Amino acid sequence: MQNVLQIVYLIPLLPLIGFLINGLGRKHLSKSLIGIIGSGVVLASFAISIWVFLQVKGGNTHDAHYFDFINVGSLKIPFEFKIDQLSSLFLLIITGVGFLIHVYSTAYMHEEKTEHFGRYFAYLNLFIFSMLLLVMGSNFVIMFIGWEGVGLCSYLLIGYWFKNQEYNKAANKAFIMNRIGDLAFLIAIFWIINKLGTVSYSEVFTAANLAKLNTTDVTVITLLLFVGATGKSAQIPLYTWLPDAMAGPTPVSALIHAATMVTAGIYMIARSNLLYSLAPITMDVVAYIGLATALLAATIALKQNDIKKVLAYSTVSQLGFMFLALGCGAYTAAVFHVMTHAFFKALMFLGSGSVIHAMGGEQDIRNMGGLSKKLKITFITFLIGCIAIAGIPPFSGFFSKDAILLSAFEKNPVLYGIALFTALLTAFYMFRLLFITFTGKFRGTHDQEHHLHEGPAAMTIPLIILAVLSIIGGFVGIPEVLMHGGDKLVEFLSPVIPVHGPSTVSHSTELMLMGLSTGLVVIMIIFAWFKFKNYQRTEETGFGKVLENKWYVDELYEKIILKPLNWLGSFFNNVFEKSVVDGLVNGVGRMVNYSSRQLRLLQSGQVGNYVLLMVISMVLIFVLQFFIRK
Amino acid sequence: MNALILSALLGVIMMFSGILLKDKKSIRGIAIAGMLLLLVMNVLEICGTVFFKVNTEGLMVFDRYALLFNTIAYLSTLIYLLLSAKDMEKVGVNYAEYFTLIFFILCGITLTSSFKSLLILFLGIEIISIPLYILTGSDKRNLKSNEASLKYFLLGAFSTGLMLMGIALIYGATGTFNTNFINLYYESPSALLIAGMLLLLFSMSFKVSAAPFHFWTPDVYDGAPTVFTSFMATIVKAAVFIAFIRLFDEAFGSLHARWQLFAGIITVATLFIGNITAVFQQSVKRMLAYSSIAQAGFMMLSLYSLNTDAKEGLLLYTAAYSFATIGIFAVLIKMNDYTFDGFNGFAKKQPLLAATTTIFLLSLAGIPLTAGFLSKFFMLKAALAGGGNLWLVIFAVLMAAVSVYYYFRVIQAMYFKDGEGAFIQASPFFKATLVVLAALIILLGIYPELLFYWIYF
Amino acid sequence: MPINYYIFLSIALFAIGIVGVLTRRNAIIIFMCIELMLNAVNLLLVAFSKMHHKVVLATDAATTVGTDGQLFVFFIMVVAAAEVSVGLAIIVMMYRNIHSVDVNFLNRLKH
Amino acid sequence: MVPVLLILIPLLGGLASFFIKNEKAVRSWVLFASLVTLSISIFGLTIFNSSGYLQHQCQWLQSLGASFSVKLDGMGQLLCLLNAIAYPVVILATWKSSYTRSHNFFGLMLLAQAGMMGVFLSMDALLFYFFWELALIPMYFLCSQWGGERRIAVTFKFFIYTFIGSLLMLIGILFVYSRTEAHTFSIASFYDAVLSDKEQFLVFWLFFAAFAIKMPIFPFHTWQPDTYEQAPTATTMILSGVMVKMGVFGLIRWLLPVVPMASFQLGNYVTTFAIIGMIYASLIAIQQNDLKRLVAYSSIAHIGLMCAAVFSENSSGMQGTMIQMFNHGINIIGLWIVVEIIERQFGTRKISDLGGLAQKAPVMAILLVIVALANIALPLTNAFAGEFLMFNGLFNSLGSKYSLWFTVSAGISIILAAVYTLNMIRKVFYGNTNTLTEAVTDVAITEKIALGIIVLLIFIFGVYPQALIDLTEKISVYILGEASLLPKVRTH
Amino acid sequence: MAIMQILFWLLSVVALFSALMVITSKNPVYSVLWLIVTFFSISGHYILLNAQFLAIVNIIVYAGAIMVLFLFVIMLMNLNKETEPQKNRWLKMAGAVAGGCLLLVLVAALKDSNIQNQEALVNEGNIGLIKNLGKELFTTYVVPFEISSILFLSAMVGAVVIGKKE
Repeated sequence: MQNVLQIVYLIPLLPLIGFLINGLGRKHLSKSLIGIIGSGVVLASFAISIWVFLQVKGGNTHDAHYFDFINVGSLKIPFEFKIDQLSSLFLLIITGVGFLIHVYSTAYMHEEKTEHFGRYFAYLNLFIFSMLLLVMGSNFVIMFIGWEGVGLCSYLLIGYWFKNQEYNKAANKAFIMNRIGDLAFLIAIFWIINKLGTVSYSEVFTAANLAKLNTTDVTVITLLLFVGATGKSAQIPLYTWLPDAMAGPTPVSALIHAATMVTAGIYMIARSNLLYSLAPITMDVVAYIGLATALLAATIALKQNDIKKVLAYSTVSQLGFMFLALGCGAYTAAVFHVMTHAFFKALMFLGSGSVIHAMGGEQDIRNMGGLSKKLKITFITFLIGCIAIAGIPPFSGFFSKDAILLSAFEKNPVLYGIALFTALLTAFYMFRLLFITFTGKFRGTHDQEHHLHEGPAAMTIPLIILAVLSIIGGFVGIPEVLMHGGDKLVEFLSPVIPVHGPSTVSHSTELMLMGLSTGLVVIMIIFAWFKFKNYQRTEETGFGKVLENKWYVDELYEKIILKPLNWLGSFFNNVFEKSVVDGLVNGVGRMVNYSSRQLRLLQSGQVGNYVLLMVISMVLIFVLQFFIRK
Repeated sequence: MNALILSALLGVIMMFSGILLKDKKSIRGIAIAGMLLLLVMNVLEICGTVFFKVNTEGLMVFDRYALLFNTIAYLSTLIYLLLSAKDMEKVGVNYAEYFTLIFFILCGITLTSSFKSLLILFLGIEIISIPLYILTGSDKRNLKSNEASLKYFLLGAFSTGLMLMGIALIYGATGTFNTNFINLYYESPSALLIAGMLLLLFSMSFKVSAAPFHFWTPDVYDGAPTVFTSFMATIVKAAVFIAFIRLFDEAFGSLHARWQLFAGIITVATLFIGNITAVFQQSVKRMLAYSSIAQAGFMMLSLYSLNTDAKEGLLLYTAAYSFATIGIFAVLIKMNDYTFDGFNGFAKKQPLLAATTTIFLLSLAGIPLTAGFLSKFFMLKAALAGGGNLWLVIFAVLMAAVSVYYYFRVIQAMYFKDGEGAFIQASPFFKATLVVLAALIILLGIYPELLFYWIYF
Repeated sequence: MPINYYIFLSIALFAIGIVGVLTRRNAIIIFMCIELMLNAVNLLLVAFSKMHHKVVLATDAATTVGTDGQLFVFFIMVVAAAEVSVGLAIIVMMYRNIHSVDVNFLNRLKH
Repeated sequence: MVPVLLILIPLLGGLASFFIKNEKAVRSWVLFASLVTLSISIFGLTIFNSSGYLQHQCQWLQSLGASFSVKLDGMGQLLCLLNAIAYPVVILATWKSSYTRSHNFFGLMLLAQAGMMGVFLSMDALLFYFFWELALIPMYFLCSQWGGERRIAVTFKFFIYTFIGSLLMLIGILFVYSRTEAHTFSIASFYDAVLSDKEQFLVFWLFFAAFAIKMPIFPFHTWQPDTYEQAPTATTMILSGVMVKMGVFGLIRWLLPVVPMASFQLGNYVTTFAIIGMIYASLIAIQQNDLKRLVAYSSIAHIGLMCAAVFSENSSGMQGTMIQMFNHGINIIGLWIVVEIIERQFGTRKISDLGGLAQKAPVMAILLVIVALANIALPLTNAFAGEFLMFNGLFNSLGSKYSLWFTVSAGISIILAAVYTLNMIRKVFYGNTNTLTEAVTDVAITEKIALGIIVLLIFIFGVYPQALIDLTEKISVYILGEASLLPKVRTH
Repeated sequence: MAIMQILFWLLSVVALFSALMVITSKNPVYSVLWLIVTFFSISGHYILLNAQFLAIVNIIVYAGAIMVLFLFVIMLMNLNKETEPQKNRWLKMAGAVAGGCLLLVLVAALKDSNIQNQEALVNEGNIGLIKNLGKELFTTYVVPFEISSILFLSAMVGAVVIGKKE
C-alpha cells in the first residue's frame, strides 16, 4: 500500500497556492485577508511538517516519487521528495520559524499599500515554497531548483522597495553572487552525472557508487559543492552580498538571511556528508574557510553602527562556525547550530525590527540608546537572544557552539583557539549592540522619542515564542558529559549522519573547555558593559576605520573584477566589434566596390585598345597552348 | 526547315508590307501574326510534320535540341514583339524594315542552332550580325547609336576574320567542314587543328561577349536603341551560345581535355569582369549590359563541363535569361530616365510592373522558385559532376552573390526609395503580357520538366 | 608548292591585316585591313583545297575533293561584299554626323 | 498530409492577404490563418507516432533526382509548433502597431512562415535549399520596407551575407549529391553518401558557412544586431524567435549525420568559437544601452550554447538543444514583445531614458521579469531543462578533452547573462519614474493575451519539460546513430 | 617547275610588300591602290593554283567592285590628303609588336605540323574550274547559296535603313 508520507507534496504546495492567491489577487484582497492566507498556508504546512516529523521519528522515512522531471537516455531525474530525519528537521525549522515571521510581518509591513503588501506575502510564500523544495528534494537537481528559487526570492525581497536603486543594486549583487556559487554547484552535478550517471541521493550515496569515485573526483566534486555553499551561505569569498541584503524588510532578513536560506549550504554539505568524509582535503578547506569567515565577520561586526549590519555580520560569523563544524566532521553539531541559530538570530532580527519600527525606520544605533524603558519585551527578548548567541549555559547557543568548539578542539587545538577567540568577539559585539541600543540615554530626535512604543501583539508574540525557543532549544542536544543520552539530535540524525565512535576528548578536558569558554564570555560581557553602558559617539580612527569599512573588501572586488570586465566589454563593443567583426565584412564590400571602379577603366571606349587587348590575350593563350602545356 | 524558310519569307513579306501599308499598327499586326505562325510551324516540326523536304545532308540537321531552342527563341521573340514592338516606332521611320531585319536574324538563328557544317555556321553568324549592325545604328540622329554600330561593325568584322582563319586552318588539318568528321581527328591532332579550334573559340567567345573578347558588349548594348538592345542581348546571344556549345560538342568534343582549361580561364574572366564591373554602373541599361556578360560567364560553365546536364541546362538558361531580360528591358524602354534613381518610388506608382520586374530581377539573380535559380543550379551541377573543378564553382557562386548586389539595387530603388521616376503609362495589355511572362518564369522555376519533356518524349 | 609556304604567306598577310587594324585610326583603312585578313584566309583555303585534292588525286583521277574549300572562298567573297556595303553605309552615316572617320573620336561610350 | 497543410496554409493565406486592402480585415484574416496553422500543428502532435499522416512524398524535379518529400518527425514537430505558435502571438502582440500597406506586410510574414515550415519539414536537400531561400526573401522585403532609418543598407548586408552562406551550402549539397550512389537529393541517400575525409572537411565548411551565418555564431554575427535593431519588431520576433533556429536545425539535420567524421574532428574548433562568442556577446550585451541590441546580443550568446551543445554529440546535448530551440524561441519572442510595447509607448529603446515603469505598469513589469528570468534559465522556467541538458551534454561530450573548460567558460556567460538581464530590469522597471515614463499605460488586452500565452508556456514546460523531451527522443537517437563514427546500422 | 617557283615567290613578295604599303602609307587613296595590288597578286596565286573561277571573281568582285566602292567613299569624304591624324607612337608600337607576336607564335606553332611535307597541287587539277564548281554549287551547296541571298537582302535593306535620308 502507498506510504502515508506520499502526501508530503502538500507541504510545498500550500505555500505555492498562497503565493498564487496573494500574487494574483493582491489588488482585490484586503490586507487582513492577505495576511491570514499568507500565514495560514505556512501554518498548515507547519502542522503537516510536525506530523511528518513524528512519522519520521516513528522510523517511517520515504521517497515520494511524483513524475519524471528530466529523463534523457540513461540519465533519469525524477521529481521526487525525500523525507528522512534531516529533511524533516529542516522542515520544522523552515515552516515553524517561517510561520512566526509571517505573523510578525502582518504587523510590521502594515503601512504598505495593499498591493505591495500582497506582493510581499506572495514573495514570502514563494520563498517558503522554494526552500521546502530545496530541503525535500531527493536529488541534487531538485535541490538546485530550490537553491536557485530561494536565490530568486531573496533577490525579489531585497529589492522589495524597488524605487530605491541602491536596494535594487543590492538585490542584483545578491543574485549574481549566488549565481557564481550556483555555477559551481551545477558543474558538481555534471561531474557526478559524468561519473555515476545519476543524481539522486539514494543512488549516489551508496557504498558501491562512492567506491567508483577516485580521490580527485571526490575532492573536486565536494569542493565545487562547497563553492556553491559559500555563495548561498555567505562565506569567503562570496559573503559580501549578505550585509547589503539588509536592504530588504527586516522580517525578510530574519527569515531568509538569518534563519533559513543562508543555512542551505550547511544543509547541502550535511546531506552529502558521506562524500565529504571521503575528501579530507576538502574538509580542511571547509574548516579553514569557515573559521576565517567567522573571524573576519566578527571583526567587522565590532565596528558597525547599523543595527541590522551588525546582525548580518554576526550571521556570517555564525555561519562560519557552522562550516567549521562541518569541516571538523561534526555535521550534527552544524545542523544543531543551524537550529539554535535559527531561533536566536531570528529573534534578534525581529527584535531589531521592532526597534526600527519603534524608531520609525531609524537603523543607526548611535541615534538610539535607553530603549529598554520603552520597549520592555523587545529588550528582554533581545537580551535572551544575546545570551544565547554568546553561549551562556543553559541557553540554546551554548550547547551548539560548545559542540562546535569541541569538534574543533578534536581536529586541532589551534582551530579551537581561534574559534574561541571569535566566540568571545561575538559575545563582545552582540552586547555592544545591546548596550548601545537599550542602555544609556536616548540620542535620537524628540518626535522619535515620544513616538517610541512597543509593537502590537502580532510582533511581540513571535518574539516571545522565539525567546522561549532560544532558551530551551538547546536541550535536544545536551552533551554526553552533562547528561547521559542527552544528545537526542545525534541519535535522531544517525541514519543520515553516521556517528563515528565516541569523542576522543576525555570528559575532564571537555568540562574544562566548557568552563573556560563560559568564563571568558562572561568576562567579555562585563567588559562590554563597562565600555558601552553609556555610549558617546566617537569618530573611528586607524584600524577601527578599516573595520568600519569592512576591510575594504567591496572596493577590492570592484577593482580587480568589475573594472576589468567592464573595460573588456566596452573594448569589445566599441573597438573589436566595429573594426574587426564588421570591418572584415564591410571591407570585402568596399574592396568589391573599389575594384569595380578600377576595372571599368578597362572599358576605355577606344576600338584600338579593345582590339589590342583581344590580340594580346590571344597571343597569351596561344603561347600557353603551344609552348607551355605541350 | 519549316521555320528557316518561313522566316526568310516573312522577312520578304515585311519588306513589302513596309512599302504597301503605311499604317504602323497593321504592320505590327502582320509581324506578330507571322511570328506566331513561325512558332506554330516550328512546334509542328517538333511533332514531326515537315512541310519542306529539303536535303541538307551534311549541312544542317534539325534535331530536337535545335528545334527546341528555336521554339524558345521564337517564343521569346514573340513575347518581345508583343511587349516592345510598339516602342520601335520611336526609333526611326523604317518601321517595317526593322521587322524585316528581325525576321532575317531569326533565319540566321535557325541556321546557327542547327548547323552541321562550318559553312552554315559562318553564314548563320553573318546573317545574324549584319542586320544587327544596322539595327544598332538605326537611330541615325543619335551619335551614341552611330558610334555603337560602327564599333560593333569593326570589331565584329575583325572577329569574323578570326573565325574564318580558324575554319581555314581546320579545313587544312581535316579537309572537311563537317563537324562530325572534324571530331574524328582526335588522336595526335595537328597544330593546325588546335590553332583553328582556338581561333574559333576566340571568335565565338567574342560573339557571346565572353571576356577578354567582351569589350564591344557594354558600348554596343549601351549605344544601341534600347528596343534592339533587348533583342540582341537576349535571343541573339542565346542563339550564338547554342551554336557555341554545338560546335565545341560536335566538332571538338573529343578534344575536350585540350580546350577545357581555356574555357575555364575564359569563364573565370567573364564572371569576374562582368559582375565586378556591373557593381559600379549608374545606368540600369549599362548595368544590364554588364550583367549580360556576367550571365554569359555562367553559361560558359556549360561549355567548360561538356555533359548532358550542361546542354539541357543551357537550354533552360537561355530560356530563363531571355525571358527575364526581355521583361526588364520592356519596362526599361518605357522609362525615360535609365539611371537607378529613375526607378525610385516605382513600386508606389506601378505596383504591378514593379512586382513583375522584381520577379525578373530575382530570376536573374538566381533566387529559388524562379527559372533563373534552376538554370544556375544546372550549370553548377554540370560543373561539379564527375569531380569537376570545385574552386571554379565556388568562384562562380561568389560572383553570383556579387550579382545580387546590383540586381537588388533596382529593387531597392523601386520599393524602398521615394522619388519622381517619371514613367509613361503602360497599356493593360502590356501589363498582362508581363504578368504572363513572370508566371512563365516562376513556372519554369518550379516545374522545369515543362521544358525538358520536349527533349525526349 | 610545299603547303607550308602558303600557310606562312597567308598568315603573314593575316598578321599584317591585324597590325593594320591595330595601328590605324581611319575607320575605312581599318576596314580595308580586315578585308586583307579575309583575303589571306581565302588564299589559304584555296591552297588547302588543292592540297587535299592532290592527296586523293593520286588514287582516284576523277575526284572532286577540295571543291568545298573553293566554294567556301566563294561564300566568303559573297559575305565580304555584303559586309562592305553595310559597313561603308555605316561609316558614311558616321561621317555625316561627326565629319570624321577617325575611330579615336568614338569615345562617347565608355566605362 | 499534415506537413503539406502546414506549408500550404501559410502560403495560400499569405498570397491571399496581398489582395485584402482593408487593414483590420487583413489582420484578422492573417490571425485566422495562423490559428488554423497552429491547430493543424497541434493535431499533428496528437497523432504523433501514427506516421501515416505525418509524411508525404510526390514527384518533383525527378529529372534532377529531387522529390517533394516532407516529414514531421520529433524535431520537425517541435519547430513547426514553435513556428505555428509564434505567429498568432506576434500578430496579437503587434495588434496596436500599424504598418503602411499592411496587406503586403502580413502577406510577406505568412510567406516567410511557409518557407520556414518547409525548412523544418523537408526531407530532400534541394527542397530544403528551396525553402531556405524562400524564407529569406520575404524577410528581406519586410526588413528593408518597414524597418528603421538605416534599414536599407543594414538589411542588404544581412541579405547578401546570408545569401553567400546559402550559396556555399548549395555547392555542398551538389557536392554530396554527386557522391551519392542513387544520385538523389533524398536525406537518406545523403546520410549514406560515402565521402573521403578530405571531402568531408570540405563539405563541412561549405554547409557550416550557411548555418554559422544564419545562427549566427561568433564571428559571423555582424549582421544580427543591426538587423534586429532596424527591422520592424514583428519581423524581429520571427527572425530571432524562429528563423535563427534554422541554423541550429541545419546543423543537427544536415551537417552532423552527413559528414560525421568532419563534425567529430572539427567539433572542438566550432565549440571554441561558439563559447568565445557566448562570453563576447554577453560582455557586449552588458554594455548596451539599446534594448533591441541587448536582446540581440543575448540571443547570440544563447545560440552559441546551442551550437556548442550540438557538437557535444551526445543525447543530453542533442535533446537539450532541440528543446532549447523551442524554449528560446518562446522566451525571446516574449522579450521582443515587451521591447515592442516600450518602444511604441515612448518612441525610444534607450535604457537610460527609461525607468520606474514597475510603479505605473505592474503587469508589464511582472510579465517581463518572468520572461527575463526564463531567459536566464531559472529553474521551473522552460529554459532551465534545456540549458541543464546542454551544459550536461557539453560537460560529458565524448569528442573533447576540454569539455570541462568549455563548460566552465560557457557557465561564466550564464552569470553574465544574469548581470545584463537584471541590470536591464533594474534600469527600465525599477527606480523612480522620469518625465518620459510618467505617462506610461499598462499593457493592452491583446498584448496581455500574447504575453500570457508565453508565460503559460514558460511555466508548463518549466515544470514538465519531459513532454518536449519525449517528443524529441526518437529523432535524437536516430540522428546520433547516423552521426556516430561506428559502422552504421541502417533503419530506413 | 622552276618557273612556277619564281612566279610564286614573285607574287608572294608583291603581295606582302603591297600589303605592308596598305597599312603604312599615309594617304588613304594610296592604301586603296596598294590593296588592289595585293588583291591582284592574290588572284595571281589563284591562277597559279589553277583556281580560275576564284581568280576571276576575286578580280571582279574585290579589285573591281569593292575597291571601287572604297575609293568612291574616300573621294566622297575627300580624305585624299596626307594629314590623317596618327595614333600615338606607343600604341602603334604596341599594336605592331602584338601583331608580330601573333605572327611568330602561329608560324612557330604551325611550322612542324603533321602536314608540313605535303604539297599544294599547282597548275593542274580541275576542281577550280567553273564547270566543276558550278555543278557542286547548285547541287550540294544549293541551300547555302539560297541562304546567302538572304544575306544580300538584309544587306540591301540595311543599306536602305542606314542610308535613307529622313
